[in-house]
Amino acid sequence: MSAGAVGAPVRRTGPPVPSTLRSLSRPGRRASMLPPLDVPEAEITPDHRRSGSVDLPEVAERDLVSHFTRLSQRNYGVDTGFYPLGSCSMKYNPKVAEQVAALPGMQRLHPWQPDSTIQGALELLWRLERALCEITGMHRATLQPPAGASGELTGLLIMRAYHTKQGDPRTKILIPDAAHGTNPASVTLSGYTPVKVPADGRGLVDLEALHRLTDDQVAGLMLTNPNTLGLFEVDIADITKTVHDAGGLVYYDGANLNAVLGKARPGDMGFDIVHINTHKTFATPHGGGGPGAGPVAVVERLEPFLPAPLVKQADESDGGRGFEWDRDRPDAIGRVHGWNGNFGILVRAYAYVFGHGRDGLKEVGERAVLNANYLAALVRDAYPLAYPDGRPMHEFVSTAKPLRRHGVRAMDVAKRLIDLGFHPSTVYFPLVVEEAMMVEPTETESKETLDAFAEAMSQVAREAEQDPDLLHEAPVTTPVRRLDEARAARDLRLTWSMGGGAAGSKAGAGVVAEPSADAAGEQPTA
Amino acid sequence: MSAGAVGAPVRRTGPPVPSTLRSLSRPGRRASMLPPLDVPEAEITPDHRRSGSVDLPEVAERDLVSHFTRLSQRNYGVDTGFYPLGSCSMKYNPKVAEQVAALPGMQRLHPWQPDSTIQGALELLWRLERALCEITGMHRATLQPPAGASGELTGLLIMRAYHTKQGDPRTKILIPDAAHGTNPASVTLSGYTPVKVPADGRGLVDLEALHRLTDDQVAGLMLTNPNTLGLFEVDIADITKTVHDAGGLVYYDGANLNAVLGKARPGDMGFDIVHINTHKTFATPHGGGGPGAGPVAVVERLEPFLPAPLVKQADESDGGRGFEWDRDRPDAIGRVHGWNGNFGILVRAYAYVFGHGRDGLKEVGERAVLNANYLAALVRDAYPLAYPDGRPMHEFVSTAKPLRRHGVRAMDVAKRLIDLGFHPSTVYFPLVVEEAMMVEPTETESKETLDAFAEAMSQVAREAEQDPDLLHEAPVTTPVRRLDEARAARDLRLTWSMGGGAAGSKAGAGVVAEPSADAAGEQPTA
Amino acid sequence: MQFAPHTDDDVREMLAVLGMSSVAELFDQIPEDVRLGRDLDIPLGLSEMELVADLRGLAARNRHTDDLVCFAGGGAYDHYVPAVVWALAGRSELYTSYTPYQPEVSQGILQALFEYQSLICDLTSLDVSNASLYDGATALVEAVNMARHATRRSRVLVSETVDPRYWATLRTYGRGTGYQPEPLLADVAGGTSSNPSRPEIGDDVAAVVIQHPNVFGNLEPARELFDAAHAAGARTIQVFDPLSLGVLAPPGDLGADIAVAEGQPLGNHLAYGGPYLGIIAARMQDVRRMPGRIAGETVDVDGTTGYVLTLQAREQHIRREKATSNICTNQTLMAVAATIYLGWLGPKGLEELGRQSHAKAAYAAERLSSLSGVDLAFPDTPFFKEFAVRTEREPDAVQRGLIDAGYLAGPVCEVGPQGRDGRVLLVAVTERRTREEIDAFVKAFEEACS
Amino acid sequence: MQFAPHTDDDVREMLAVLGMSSVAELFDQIPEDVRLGRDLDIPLGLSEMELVADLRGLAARNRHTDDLVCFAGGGAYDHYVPAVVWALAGRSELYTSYTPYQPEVSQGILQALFEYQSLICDLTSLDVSNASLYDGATALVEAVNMARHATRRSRVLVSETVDPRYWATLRTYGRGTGYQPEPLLADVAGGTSSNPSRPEIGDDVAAVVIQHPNVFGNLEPARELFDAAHAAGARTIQVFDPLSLGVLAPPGDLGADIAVAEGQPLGNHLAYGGPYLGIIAARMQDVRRMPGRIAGETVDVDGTTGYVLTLQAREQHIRREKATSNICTNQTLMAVAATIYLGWLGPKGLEELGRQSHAKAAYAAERLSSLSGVDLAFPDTPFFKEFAVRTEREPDAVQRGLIDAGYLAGPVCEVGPQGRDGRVLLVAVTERRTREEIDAFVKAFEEACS
Ligand SMILES: Cc1ncc(COP(=O)(O)O)c(C=O)c1O
Ligand SMILES: Cc1ncc(COP(=O)(O)O)c(C=O)c1O
Repeated sequence: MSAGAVGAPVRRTGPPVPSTLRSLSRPGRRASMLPPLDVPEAEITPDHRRSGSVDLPEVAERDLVSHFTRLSQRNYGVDTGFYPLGSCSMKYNPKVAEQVAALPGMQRLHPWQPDSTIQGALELLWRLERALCEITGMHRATLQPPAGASGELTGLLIMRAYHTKQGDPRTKILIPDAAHGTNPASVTLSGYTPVKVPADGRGLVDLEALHRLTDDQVAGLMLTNPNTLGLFEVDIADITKTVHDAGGLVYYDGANLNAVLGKARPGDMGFDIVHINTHKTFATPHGGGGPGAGPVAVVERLEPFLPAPLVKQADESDGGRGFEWDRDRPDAIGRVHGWNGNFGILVRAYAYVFGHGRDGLKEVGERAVLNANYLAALVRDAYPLAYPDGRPMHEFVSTAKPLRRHGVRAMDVAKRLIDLGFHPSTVYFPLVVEEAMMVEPTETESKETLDAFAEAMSQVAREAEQDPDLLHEAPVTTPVRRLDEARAARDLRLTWSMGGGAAGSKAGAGVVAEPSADAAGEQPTA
Repeated sequence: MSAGAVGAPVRRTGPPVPSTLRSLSRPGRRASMLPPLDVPEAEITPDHRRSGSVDLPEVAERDLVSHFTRLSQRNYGVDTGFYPLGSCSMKYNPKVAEQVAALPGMQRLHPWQPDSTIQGALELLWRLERALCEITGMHRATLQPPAGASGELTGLLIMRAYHTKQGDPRTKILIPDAAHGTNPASVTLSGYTPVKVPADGRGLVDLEALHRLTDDQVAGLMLTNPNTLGLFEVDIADITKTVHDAGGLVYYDGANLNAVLGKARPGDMGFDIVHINTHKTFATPHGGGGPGAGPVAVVERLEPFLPAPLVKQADESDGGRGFEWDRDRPDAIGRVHGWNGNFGILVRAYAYVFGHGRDGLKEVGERAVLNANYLAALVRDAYPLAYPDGRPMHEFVSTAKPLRRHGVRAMDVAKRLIDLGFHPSTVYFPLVVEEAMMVEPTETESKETLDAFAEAMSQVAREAEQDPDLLHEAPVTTPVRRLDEARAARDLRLTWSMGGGAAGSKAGAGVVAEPSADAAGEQPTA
Repeated sequence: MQFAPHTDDDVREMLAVLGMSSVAELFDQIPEDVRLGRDLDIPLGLSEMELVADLRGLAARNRHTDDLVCFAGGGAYDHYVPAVVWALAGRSELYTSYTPYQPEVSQGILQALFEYQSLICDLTSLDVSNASLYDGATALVEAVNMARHATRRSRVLVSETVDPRYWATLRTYGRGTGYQPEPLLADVAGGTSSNPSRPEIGDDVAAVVIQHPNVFGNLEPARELFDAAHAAGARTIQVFDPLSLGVLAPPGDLGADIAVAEGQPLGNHLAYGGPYLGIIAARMQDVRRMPGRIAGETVDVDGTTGYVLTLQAREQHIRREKATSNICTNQTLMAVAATIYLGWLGPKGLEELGRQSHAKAAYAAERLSSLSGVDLAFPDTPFFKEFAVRTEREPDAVQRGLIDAGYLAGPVCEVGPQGRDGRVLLVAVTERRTREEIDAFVKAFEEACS
Repeated sequence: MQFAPHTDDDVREMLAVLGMSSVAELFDQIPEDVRLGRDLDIPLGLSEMELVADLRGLAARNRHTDDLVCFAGGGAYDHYVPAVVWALAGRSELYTSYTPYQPEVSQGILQALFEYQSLICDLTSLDVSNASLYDGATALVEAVNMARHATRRSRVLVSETVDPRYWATLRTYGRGTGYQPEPLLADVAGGTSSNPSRPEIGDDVAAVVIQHPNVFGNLEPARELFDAAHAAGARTIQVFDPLSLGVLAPPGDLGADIAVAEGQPLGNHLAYGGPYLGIIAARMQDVRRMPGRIAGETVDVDGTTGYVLTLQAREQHIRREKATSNICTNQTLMAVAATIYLGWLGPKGLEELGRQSHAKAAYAAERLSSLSGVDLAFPDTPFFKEFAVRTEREPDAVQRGLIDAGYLAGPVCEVGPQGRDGRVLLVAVTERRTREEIDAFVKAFEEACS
């Protein structure tokens, strides 16, 4: 099978400048219609009343439909093809999960409904919590955090609450230098100071450095395992013990949980707090950038600090047999979300977890690791592994450094892959690897797809040598070619009122901004 | 707005030869999973048992999803853009109709459910029948026919039953020479002989010829009004009277009903039998070629012959207050469908009819006619109207004959329009017009879209003169270019076992067929 | 609701181009006496939210098969429809397109139809299929027309154990094309007599039609019947169940020249009887007599593989009164759904589904027949996933009792010409039914019988 | 269920390339002592049909807003979601994609986000927005962080009439960033005192936060409060209701520097509280302090207009511990839905929806307040679509009684600090409710109160 046969249908299409809702707008046109008002009109007091109407676009339903249908065709999703974005677990999103989440008995619950009217929903959350605890080896979990980063901050605030309760609030959080950007950002928001732990020659936590850095001001360590280089931290027991011995807690960033599903559990490794990205491990769709869900599970001693409320099974002694929200949690850190998290996403995660079951989940992990190792074996000649001695787990980090001598960068490889019909891997992440290409095939891809992608990668490496401009010019087949990111950040057009939506009726000059660090090139794409 | 801004996203995409399910197949792969069998195994007697397993493709769910997602992107639908296929009323298909048809209480009814369990469905059908009768000016209607052609045959069999009952079965059916192909085909299947009625210089039924052809062997006349040239048969009262006077019946082919919605009714014009294409007039989606629905409404004297069963309101005297199927119809022509028609489509038609109401439906007709007339005014210079003196109703027939002197055919214009981002109009229908281009914009298109299309038509006319090869070569932007239809009909590859699906594992030589009349070119596209 | 996007300005500007001052002028040509001088007598239009409320109200007055546990059959079956089928068939580029007359922008539908035809031929062991017909019954009508044309003979013999709906449909259309189906007698075992003599299959017989599994779910001596028919020079036509073919010998192997089926079980919702699809498959000898659209593979001017509608010279839009059929709009979208469904099922799924449906039906039959006042109507005849029971109590009353208990069974079916041999209740069991449901159904059945 | 497509042969061949003989070898590196030596204690996997049955069973044990007539509010509202919204937002190229890091193949999402930002700015009369935040409450947290950075001040004054969920969320996150929100006192009329003095808005105040309409649905003296805050050099933050803006003056006009909202009402399903979206909009002065993704327009190398993520130097993946926020995954799909919804609504629809919701709420309030034992909690304060009632009977009991009668109202809300001023029941009325429903609700309310 040729690489092209896996190819992506996002291609240059008709109009170079697509319409916007603004440019489609015509005064007096409309899509919505309400029933006639069947009660007396009521006045808004003049001081609160809006003067004049809102300047929203006026379009017909038919316009909306073709506009968004066309926009969708200018987008590449997992359903379109291979999407090996490292650190993101872009696996197939089961259609059945969409179907069950759309059941009126799931989709049309008001968040203020009394517990007695949502017994099915509470039982679902309760079962999901139990399963997540079993999968991670933890005691209890909150399903409130709406994403991984939110989970991180939740976990860090739990750490803070714990240490504060111990009368020893501490100041620092250790994080590997290869950590995802959300880790240090969350640390700052939790009021701690991040301290970088370097990797050693194996690409693993430098134990010596860890020992050195771990002191009584260390509130905890955040770690991904397998780590963000796709490598398993083999000294994990040692690592967690080191931190524990110093009175710290250890946080598991669950972005890479897919690799160890049913094989190893953060709890058994000594982690105290775990977040899970349902949109990675449990295949809830990424939605173009969200929503996700980031449940946080903890060991028993941290349970009191979990955000309130949690679902509990009502006391049999009270005669209760159902489920209810337990709001009475005096040590809880509070709310981390205005509601109870992304319920609709949790329904999808439930479908994934219980659909796969213990047998299916284990196979997920196995196949994910098999795929990554197989693909790594095929591409590592042209794109050496950043840590060639390590065995990758569910993803691997290669480097495009050898192509640099042809003037070719990792981003050029990525763009050329687009022309060959693939979504590229993550590039420039982790930051610690030069010209990083972080590839995560996931378990839902077939050997043929991996073979085709590897062939495309090899082809691009050959082209880099023979015709580097082919890569510099790429992509040429897409609706737009390489975009001027520096200009976007300089000449700000963030709305059509700022002169954006060139086809719009309000076109004008953009807002010129102060100089910015933005520029095309070395920005991580995960 | 430039023509391109309405442009179509169906473009050349990655792989020149798309995968087929067959080429994606790998032994042992599968998508489906059933629960374990929870009852004892049972043997199929050996003489009935299949030997060996069926040679179906073996693919994973993920393969299915990307395969069909990509196939869909190789297809142009109404949601993609303007689709002015004459005679087909390719209007916007409301999303709400899809939603209500998918309600479990509509979508999951078993056709053998007793009447008492489907009162809502029966009431819906009853209300729809009443509304269709009001719209057409008829007495009662059957909702059984699944499409227009099926409605035609139903109507003709009603004619036959009527005449037979009268003791005068008759032999002939009159149809205009510009009629749609299904008309004569249905006539043959009803056991009658079609007799062509020519059009006069106005593009209307030649009254003199009609009088001449109408004799006591004429069972009836079939007519579309507006006719297939998009013109209103102004002598309609005369026409129907002529046939009635000779003891014949008059059939209304409802393909063009959109033009007269709420303005004029076939019943008031003297028609006895009417079919309605819900997939045209009432915007039920065309589904890539189907399904549709073709309800048939009749005047009172023909009611006894309508297929059984019909919905009736249960006798109050019986204490019944609901609805039931009336199966006791001794003169009924019988069943024309194995079930009760395309119920799911009828639900959508109901949503359209009652959503629009009397006010909305009238506006539909008005806007459809306005759009067609406006567009005709813009393009008639370059593409003269076939009958320049007639005022088009909801569609018009132009001719590309003037371009013939540049060696350009109507089909070339159509293909070039594809490159400019539009679905072409119907071409080569009606057969009586040379180089026919039959354009039906429908009411759901905006003035801007019509302007853009007209501009594209003009551009193509200019190109025909200046660079005819641009038209001969077109389309060049699509996933495939002009296809060899003669070869398809000669070297038959109708399945992958016949050597089709070139990317398949079973590729081989096609089956060479006897010479055939098929060839690219002058085939009607409606 | 109104989807016409015209603003008042638009209307004015467009009329100006036409030199008109009102929309009414556009309709001037309609003679006064045929113009509707009043508003239509239907309610005013609704907003979307009102419309949805109306339809929810209607839907709420239907009981449906997520609510009633479904043991009903008679040609439509509660097989599982996987989520993937309509997630894909519901892609709007597919469902809002029309017949792929312009193949360059219709490769999606065309290739899907090519794959559908291929899968149907794989299933049936026959050579050619088409882009779908309306439903099973009208597919049989088309098959009979093909046979009558091919043989240039007139008579059509149809087994008594063919579904009465098919009989009724044949009778209707036969009146147009000039035949009336004649019965091939069923014997007491609930199948067609394997030694047909009355009426003999003479050399005026165009087609012999059997349904296998038949209307009662029973397996027919198809091979013997088809042999006898072939010996007389007739075309053989089988009405089949596509989901039986994982375990039952396919029509092609049994000797059918033409096979037709109700395609609903292939991923289509029950939807109160439609939209379903009529499946047809035949041997190469009859390819030019096939009704409807056929997709075929070819190449474009650059040699790239692509798909077109082919052999169009059979069809009404070209051949008009000489066409093989009058069909135009068909059930393409349902064929696309069937394609996805069969892709989902795969060969192993098909086999397993057949095995499970059969085993569950056998289990249900055994349990039901152990009830007092309940007997299998044809205890000695093998069946596939559906069987007939005779009850001491009126079968309609039993069916009603079951509904009250939350179960749907049926239809009630007559046995023998004009119901000479009484009435039976059909029970169908698909892979969806669990043992627990079957056991509960049996219990409800017992109560409904007493 | 299993979506990994590997056949046994695939696994064998792939292992062979790796020089391995079993999949287990891949996991050899995991030390024995942290390996899970047993199966997970969760049930075996299910087939899709079993899973659907399980979820249907769970769903059946929930009552939902197609069943209970919804007069509940408190931040989530039963506005009508037109069919077109999810038919389009549900296009799989959109919902199965991730953050548009590769803009050339992500123009769909990027342009949709650009349009979303534009619409939010049109709505709020502010300058910039972003690609969404998690929900309304966390959007407020981000707004407060922006204000604290911008002013380099610390204190945060929050009106007591801001939703307690927002208060709770601020408290949680404030513990991390080093502030605790302090109350701006509400007066007896159910609004923030328009003359805030205690605690004074001093020059250490970073932000003044009000909700308008407030937690009780009441309209606040926003202009006065914002003027006072600005006079003290603080940033002004408004929590707003996007569907109020067809009739109420927008945050930008009222003097808000930053406006945040729960975006659920814009075409998103109630879904028991999520996924919703956090809306944020601000003035150009704070553009570089904005959290999260921002789409911007630019051109490609050929000069073609296109969209990218811009100002990324604010974000965690570049700026890491110095980022304006830690947000990465957001609620993009909900923002796409909101875009489609606002496109559907248009300016006239927005206005009409506001007018209708208000009129219906006013009608319901009038009817309810005429009942004995029922009073408006704040009879003299204007409200938008939601209002608070005091009942002689315990409000929870009233709520329960209403549920038994088929109506959902609520939440029950405390008035004053620590509920000093008792508890009230909130009633929200959207454009969906008919007069008939309101009248029936009032009747049920009367019964529930007695
Ligand atoms: C390693 C790692 N940690 C944390 C995150 C943040 O998770 P989320 O995007 O769900 O907030 C990501 C997401 O890409 C990640 O890859
Ligand atoms: C004028 C006319 N008559 C009849 C038909 C046949 O209708 P259907 O395709 O629904 O069978 C058509 C369809 O294109 C038509 O245009």
